[in-house]
This record gives sequence, structure tokens and C-alpha cells, in this order.
Amino acid sequence: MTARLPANILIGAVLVALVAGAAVLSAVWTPYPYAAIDVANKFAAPSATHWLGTDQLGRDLVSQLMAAAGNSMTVAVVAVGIGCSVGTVLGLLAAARGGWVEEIIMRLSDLGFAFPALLFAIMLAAAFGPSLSMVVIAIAFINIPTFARVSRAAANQIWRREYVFAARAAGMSSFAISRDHVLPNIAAPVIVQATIEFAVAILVEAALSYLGLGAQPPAPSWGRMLAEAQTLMYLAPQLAIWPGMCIVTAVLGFGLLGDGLRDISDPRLARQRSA
Amino acid sequence: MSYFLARRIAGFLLTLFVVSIVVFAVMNVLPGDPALTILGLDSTEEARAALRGRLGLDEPVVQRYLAWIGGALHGDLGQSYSFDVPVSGLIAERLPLTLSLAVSGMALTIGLALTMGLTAAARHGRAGDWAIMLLSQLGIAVPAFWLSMLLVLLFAVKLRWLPPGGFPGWGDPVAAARSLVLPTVALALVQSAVLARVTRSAALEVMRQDFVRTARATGFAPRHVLWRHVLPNALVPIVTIVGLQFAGLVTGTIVIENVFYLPGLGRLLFQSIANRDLITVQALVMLFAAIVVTANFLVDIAYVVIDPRLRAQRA
Amino acid sequence: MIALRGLCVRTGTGHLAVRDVDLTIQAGQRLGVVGESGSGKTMLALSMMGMVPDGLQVEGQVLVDGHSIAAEDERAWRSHRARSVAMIFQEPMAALNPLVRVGDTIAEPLRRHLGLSRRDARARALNLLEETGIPQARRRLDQYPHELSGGQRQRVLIALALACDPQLLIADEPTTALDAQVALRITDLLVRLSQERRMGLLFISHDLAAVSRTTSDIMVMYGGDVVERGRTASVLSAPEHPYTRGLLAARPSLMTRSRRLPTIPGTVPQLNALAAGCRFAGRCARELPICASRRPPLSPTETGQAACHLLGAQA
Amino acid sequence: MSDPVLSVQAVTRRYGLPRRNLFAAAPVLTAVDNVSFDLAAGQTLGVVGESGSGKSTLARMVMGFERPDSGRILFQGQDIHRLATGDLQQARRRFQMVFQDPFGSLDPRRRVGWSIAEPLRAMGETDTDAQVAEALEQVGLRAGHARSFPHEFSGGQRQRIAIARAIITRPALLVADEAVSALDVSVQAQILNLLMDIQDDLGLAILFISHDLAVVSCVCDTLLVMQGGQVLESGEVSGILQDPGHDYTRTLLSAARLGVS
Repeated sequence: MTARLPANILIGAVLVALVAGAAVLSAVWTPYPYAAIDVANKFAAPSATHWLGTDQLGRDLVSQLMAAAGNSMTVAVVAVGIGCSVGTVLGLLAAARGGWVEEIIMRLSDLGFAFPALLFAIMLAAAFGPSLSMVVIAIAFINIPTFARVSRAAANQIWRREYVFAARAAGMSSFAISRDHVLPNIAAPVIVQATIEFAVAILVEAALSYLGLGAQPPAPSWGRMLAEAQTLMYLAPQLAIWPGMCIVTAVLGFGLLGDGLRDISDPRLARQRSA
Repeated sequence: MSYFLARRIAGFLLTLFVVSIVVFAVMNVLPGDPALTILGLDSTEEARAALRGRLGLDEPVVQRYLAWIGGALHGDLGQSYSFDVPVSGLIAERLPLTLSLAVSGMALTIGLALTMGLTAAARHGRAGDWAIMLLSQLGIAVPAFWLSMLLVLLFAVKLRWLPPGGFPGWGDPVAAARSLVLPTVALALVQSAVLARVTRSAALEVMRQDFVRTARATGFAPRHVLWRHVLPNALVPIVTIVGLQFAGLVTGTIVIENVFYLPGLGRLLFQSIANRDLITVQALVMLFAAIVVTANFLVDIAYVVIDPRLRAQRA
Repeated sequence: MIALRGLCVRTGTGHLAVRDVDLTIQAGQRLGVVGESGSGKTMLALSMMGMVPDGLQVEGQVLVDGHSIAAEDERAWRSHRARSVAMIFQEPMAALNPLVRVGDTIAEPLRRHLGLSRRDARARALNLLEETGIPQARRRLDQYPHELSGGQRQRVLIALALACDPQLLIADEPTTALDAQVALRITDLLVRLSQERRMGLLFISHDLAAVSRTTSDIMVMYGGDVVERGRTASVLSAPEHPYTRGLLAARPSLMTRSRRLPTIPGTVPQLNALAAGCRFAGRCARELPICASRRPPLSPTETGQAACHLLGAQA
Repeated sequence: MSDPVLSVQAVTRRYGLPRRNLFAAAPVLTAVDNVSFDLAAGQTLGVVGESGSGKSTLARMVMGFERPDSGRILFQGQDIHRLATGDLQQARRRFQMVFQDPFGSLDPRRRVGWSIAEPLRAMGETDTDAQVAEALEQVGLRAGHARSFPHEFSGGQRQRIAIARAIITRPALLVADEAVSALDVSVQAQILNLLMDIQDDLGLAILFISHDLAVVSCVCDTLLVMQGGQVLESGEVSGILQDPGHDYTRTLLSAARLGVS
């Protein structure tokens, strides 16, 4: 590949690396323990000791934001990971088997559309009590039909390609064809979808935590930080800025990355470039 | 009645039925003792037993489901535990606010998105396209509740043009409308960013097709080609997303109503969860899901109106 | 009349997809352009419409009735496309807007370009459809493209092309996607229309049989160059250029009853791999040392003109 | 004549179309209607017809991708649609196919050698390099090409690769479905000649399917003209060309003829 990467991939990758780096780092180091209360030092302005200042309890903002990044990314990775792998396997199965297997899988995934992720998570939170693991379960569950659809649609196209017919003519089993031909060729749309769902997962986690249905105190979360900041909006508007910026950075990063990946994986666009 | 329509309606009703089972199952079967959830861990066994009796929890699950769904079909959604009034009354009181929020949000979304998406597509690859796409990418990344907070900071706290939250009731239409401006904008800006991108890529997809080349070869101006030939053909994917977005807007109101302290269904749902009022929560979740399913059903019908090919295939 | 003077189409990478073509099409003249993939025949046609894809650059002149149209004057090109030239394409399935009724499609240029009223445009559309010999023309007016067969759609596209009485009709592989029987009728129709209307016809095809029964003159292209031109019948029966000869020999014909065909070695080269001199150099069986570096000019032959150094060597 | 390699006996295939009305029966399309023919080793049978004539459905049934609704397809005396799955996979070694689209018939993400060896792997063979090299040379390419990816080749070369894959198991029957239709004329002749060379070398039977009567008549011994699922006429190529028994065949002839004499 001699073509240079499009700008959106580069910017997206940098933003994602920033957030992911902070998340990983927070597991081993933050400037202060994120929950360390120092009431004497509340609402501190940004300084050399507290880079972004402190909140109403004197907690270091940078430490909280980093730890929250860890939480947010963990939720996204685990939830989208589960949804993506289960969904893609179901999609591959539906495309390979066709007939009633496909019909059942697709009808069930239709059902997923009745529950937007937020609503589903709210329902689970109401029934089982709010917690971060409920958020993960809800997002994972809602992602399964999404990935089942995306991978089935892509896989069905691959199944109509002549090289798949050639493999069938050669006597390959449908499992071997799914493994050798279909999966590698649908990887691109699935990965693109995964980056988008990452962004959605981060937004949903933030919204639920904001509503008090996600991360519970003292677990740090951008959404919960914003909820706390809202009550202090007249007093300390700066507290409402930074967590929001973090969410935007993370979501924008994944969004740009997904967009760019879609651009370079779209064979039509690729052909236009080479022509 | 046409075969297609009959099948769609059957599918719609079936989906609603299955959704109601899922909602009922999650709220009643899985978590163990709803009385415990409602009353909390520090409740006495007698109080829980009394509540179970009142809620009919001693009866078999299937019977309870049938009672619930049967009541719902007659407009009886049960008695709210925390407000101690019929749930249907609570909903009827708050539905107009949520619906007007969702509908005005949708209208604003569609207007903004079509303008931005088509403009970007018409300027494909040029500066205008880039600017609009960057803006929309940013718009998608902004959480609606944070945008709401920023809007409140700017327009309510700093400029004092609009109220920061609360709802004065429908008695004063102007005040009511004013209090809905910021929530509507917060809802619509984010959603229109998504829809603008869909509109643009759908339009670009259509612009690659041969009949657009035919129209150009016939000597029509780009504007005419865009409105007459590109947009109608791009509508199918756009309408699909509009359906999904209406769902997003309706659930979005849950968050937004809480930011702005608006007494709608979302706020009611949130309060009911806080009060562990499972009866109300169950009714509201079912209602939200039903709205979403209905929106998707209407989208299916819209396809057929848009595209004569589907009309022929499915008529 | 429409003429090209020194026309070149340059790709983004600086290679010439069409190299230095001179061409005049008289009223009623039927010119066939023959070539394989990468011969530049479609680019040639698009440059006559001012519709060369973005990123490609047209050099040289396109003259309409003696007036040159500047490459960047989009308004002039639009009125040229509206009035003096029309084009039909390979895929009649894709070339019609699926959401617009056939009658409205044909009436559109009549109303916008000629200012006809709705009623007059419809009547005129019916006349045009009848002129193309489509069965049950009146019924077709209210049908959608998907309700027509491939051949019928191609007739609708021809009617649309004729709407504003063009001087020249460009047909780019109009029969390739059609079944043999239908293709025969379409080429007959094109010949008839060209004769009745004294309309120029530029018929682009890779199918020598189709070109031979449709056109009076022929132009053979290879790698962006015109390698041979002349009367269709004479060129096809006594080709001068080694490429034309090779092409005719390699073409399976009903007469060939041997199990092996003569072949042209190698493969149709990519644009960036073409020789600077004669583009056929490298595949030509009778190549001279000079061929790869010097481009042979079109020189007169017994049947027309050909661009080959062998002609000079013999003379 | 010896026993035919392929014997198609009164084969019919129908498709149910989407229902248009709740109360009416779904319409049925008969894609292949009572078609029969025999094909002997070393012979080439051409099937000519247009889109919708049923010729591709016929090819798919011969390849075992689709079941006929009635009739039998005997390959070397065995009814392939009655074989157990395992037996069918083994039998596939002996009948292979070449497809139309040289750009679609090779997996873009796999090296050419990998694709060519696929039929061998399907039979459980693991040591395939030598056979791949031999097949590549047989179709006029070099052994080293096995390590390249499909996009590095031209359309004609890809079709050679597709042929290499089809002949690597030394099949007795090759089904060529529009195998040269997507190629430029100057390349098409090379591929047709290659098919003839390979037939002479391996003695295989070829079922050659095309819409182009000129191409078919050039390479085939016998001919089947199909329209709307039915066989209009069949027989020796020279006989049909000289004396077509059907109007439709005459149309095909005049469409293929150069209007110059």
C-alpha cells in the first residue's frame, strides 16, 4: 500500500490512542488516588499540583478523568467485544445455513430494534439495580443483533461471489468456506461497525451514569462527574467542561477512525482512487 | 387488503407481543421478588407479603402476564405504587410534553439534516463538504445531556434569554414553548448530525448511478438533478434512519427531561425507578418500546409509498 | 455539426486516455467507434458531452457548428447537452430513474428545455415513444421503468434522447446488455432514426458485428489512439492496421471451423504501461524498431486512413 | 460411442416466485424444462442461449449446487443428486467449473497458489505445491505466480488461473459458464485456444455455456440452443449453422454475422 492514510484515520487514531493511553495508564498510575478527598482544597484552580484543579470535595480532576477513561473503555471493550463476536458468529451462521436458521436469527435480531440500548439498560437497571455490569450486559445484548445483521448482510454478498461457488465446486464444506473466504472478506465492515459501536457504547455509558443508572459512587465516570457538576453549574461551571470534552474526544476518535476505515475498505471508493 | 400490508401488520403485532413478553419477563420473572425490590432490603416480611398479595404476585406467572396485557389493552396499566394513582392517568398527563418534544425535535432534525446532507453531497470533496462533515462528526460525539448543560450555561445562565429548566404548564403557551426550545435544540442537534451523514452518503450513492448520468446528459442543471432525481431515490435509507432516530429521540427525552426537569414520561420513568415503582416502570418501558416498534412499522410502510418497485413486488 | 480538433483526455497521473483525435460528424452520418477496454472510446464520447469524470482533463477543442465550447463553461455544456447532442448508455436497466413514470421522464426535458405545457409535453412524449416503435406506447407513458423489459427501456431512453431534436446521438455500447434478438431491433431503430432525422450517430461498441450492421463509417481505437478509420465495409473486409487485422482474425466467427484461433499475443495494457510511440508496439507481430518510440501519423490507405509505420515503409 | 461422461436425462427445475396476492397461488417459473443430452469424453457440448434461457440453472444443477425437480443427472453413471454428502465431495474431484467473471472468481485476499490448491485441500491433500506449479505452467503461467495476489493479474491471466484451479484434480468434466464473455476479443481467443489445448492433453469433456453463438460454434462439436428453459434444437454444430431449424437460431446467426462479406 503506497496510498497515504486519510486524515480522518490519522486524527481518529491519535484521539483514540490518547484516551486509550490514559485508560491503560490509570490502571497503574494516576497523579492522585481518584477518590482521595481533600475538602480543604476544594474547587482549586488549575495549577502545577492539580493540572485541571479539584472538584467540590477537593478530588483531583485529572485523576478522576483518567480513571473514568479506564471505566469507559472497559465497558466499551467488553460490551462491544461480546456483542461483536456473538453477533458475527450468528450472522455467519445465518448466511451459511440460510432457510429457517437464517429466518429465526433475523427475526430475533429484529426484536433488538425494539429496544434502543438506552431503554434496555434502563429496564435492566430498574429490575436488577443500577451497576456498571448491568450497563455492560445491556450494551452487549443490544450489540448482538446489530453485528448479526451487518455480518449476515456482508456474508450473504460474499456467498454470491464466484470464488465461493468455486470453493463449493471444489468440495469445501460451508464451515470451511465461512472460515476461509467469508470471515476474512467481511472483516472490514465488521471492524468498521465495531468502531462505531465503541463510540455508541461510550455515549450510552456516560448517559446512564449521568442518570445514576451506571457507575455507582465512588467508581469514577465521566457521566456521573457531569451529573454532579450540573448541580454546581452556577458555582463551578468549569467542572462541567472537562468530562464532556473527554467524552467528545473518545467518541470523535472512534467516529473518525470508523469513517476512515470505511472509506478505505469500500472497494468502490478504492477502485475510484486507483483509476 | 394487500398481501404485503397484511404481512407487515401481522409482523408488527407479533413484535409487540414478543416485546411485551420480554418486558414482563425482565421486570417480573428474572429479578426474584419484586416486593423486595419495591420495598427494599430493610422491609419486613409481612409488608412484603402484603404487597405481593396486593400486586397479585402469588398467582402463576402466565396468569399475571395475561392480566397485565389484558388490562393494558383496556387502558388499565395498574396502580402506581409510589403515586397511588392509576398509571394510565400518570402517562396521559405527561405524554403531551414528551410527544411534543419528540415531534418538534424530529422536525428540526429532518430540516437541518436534509439541508446539510444535500449541501455536502452537492459539494462532494470540496471545502463545504469537509466543513459539514467535520461539524456533523463533532455533533455525533457530543452527548445530548452535555450539550444541554452547555446550552443552559450559555442561553440561560449567561445570556438569560431562555429558562434553564422546568415547565410552566400548557396554560401559558408562550412560556411553555420557550421552555421547550433548549431541550428541542439539544435533542435535534445531535440527531441531525447523524441524519446529515446518512443523507450525504445516500445522496452520493444515488449520484453514482446511471440514471443521474442520464439526467446530466439530458442537460439538466445540478440543482434540478439533485432535487428531482437524487433526493427521492435517497429517501429509502434516509427514512430508515429517521425511523430509528425517532426511537432515539423518544429515548433521548428520558435523558433530556431529566436535564431540564421537564415533567414528561422520561422524568416519570426516572422517578419511578428511584421510587422502585416497578409497575409504572414496566408500563413506561413497554410504552417506549411500543413507540419504537410503531415507528419502525411506519417506516416499512413508507418504503412502499416511496418506491413503486416495492409496491409492485409486495402489493 | 460536431467536430473534435486535437482532442486529448489526460488522467490525474498525466497519462493520455485519448490521444489527439480529430473527428467530424456530418448530419446523418453514422460513425462506429470500435475498441477493446482501455481504448478510450467511452472517454471520447464523454468528452463530446462535456461529461468527462472529475480528475480527468480534456485538451483540444470540441466544436459545435463551428463554435468551440470551453472546458470549464458548464453553462454552455449544459445547453449543448440540452439541445444539440444526446447520449444513451449500456445499461438500460440502470439508466432510468426508477421512481419516475416513463412519460414524465420523457416530458421533463420538453417542459424544462422547450417550455412545453404539461399537456403538450405529454402528447409529444407519446409521439416520441411511438417513433421508437415501442408496442402500446400510450400505456407505457404511465408505467414505471421496472415494468418494462430491457429492450423497451432502451427505447424509452432513445425517446428521451430524441426529445430536443439533437444533431448527434451518441450510443455507448447500447446493445451490449441486451439479448441478440432485441439488440438487432435496437440497431435497426438507430439506423432508421439517423436516416429519417438526418441525425449524426456515434455508435460505440466492442461488437464488430453490431458496428458493421449499424454504421457507414468506422474508427478503430487502441490505447487512446485512432489506429484506423474509413468506410465500415471496406475496413472490415480489408483492414490495413495490424491491430485491426489481428482483432478481426481473433474474433470467433461462424466461418471459423478450426479448433484454434489466431491470437494477438499479450494483453490489453494498462494506460501507464503504454508505449510512447505506437500504442500497439509490444503486441504487434510486425513491429519495426521505430514503433515503440515514434508515433505513426494517420496516413491514407486504400480504404481510408491508418496509423502504422508499415504503411510508410511500403510506400 | 463410449459411455457418456455426463448424461442429463429429462431434467426440469422450477422456481416459486414471490406471491403477489394473499389468496392466489405463488406463480412458478420453469427455468429448465425437460432437458436431456449426453456428453462423451474429449467432446465439447455448447449450450447457447440468452439471459433467462435456463443455461446457467442447467450449469448449477450439473455442478450439484441445485437439485432438479425431476429428471436425473448422471456423472460417469452415478446420479450426483443421490450421492451421500461425503461421496459427492469426493466425486467433485472429477467435475470442475470455470466461471464468467475473472475478477470475482478468485478470493481477493488469498494468494493465487492457495486458491488453485483449494480443490486438493477439499480432498484432504496437504502437499500441493508441486501440483500447483504444474497446473500454472499448464495454463501458460509461471510457477512463481502462485505467490501473487489476484489483483496483480489481468483479466485474461485470472481466467488462466481459474482454469488451473479447475484442472488441478484432473477432472473428467469441465463446465465453462460464460468463461470468455468478460474478456476482450484479443484475449478471448487465447483463452479459447488454451481450453482446446487442455482438452487435447487431458481428454476431458467440456460443457461450454455461452450467449455468443460465434464463440460456441468455434469450440464446440455439438450444440444445444435454449430459450425460456427449453431446448429449441440440438445437433452437430456444422449442421445447425448450415441449416438452422428454428427462427430464433437464425436470429442468433444474423446477430453474430459481420455485415460484410
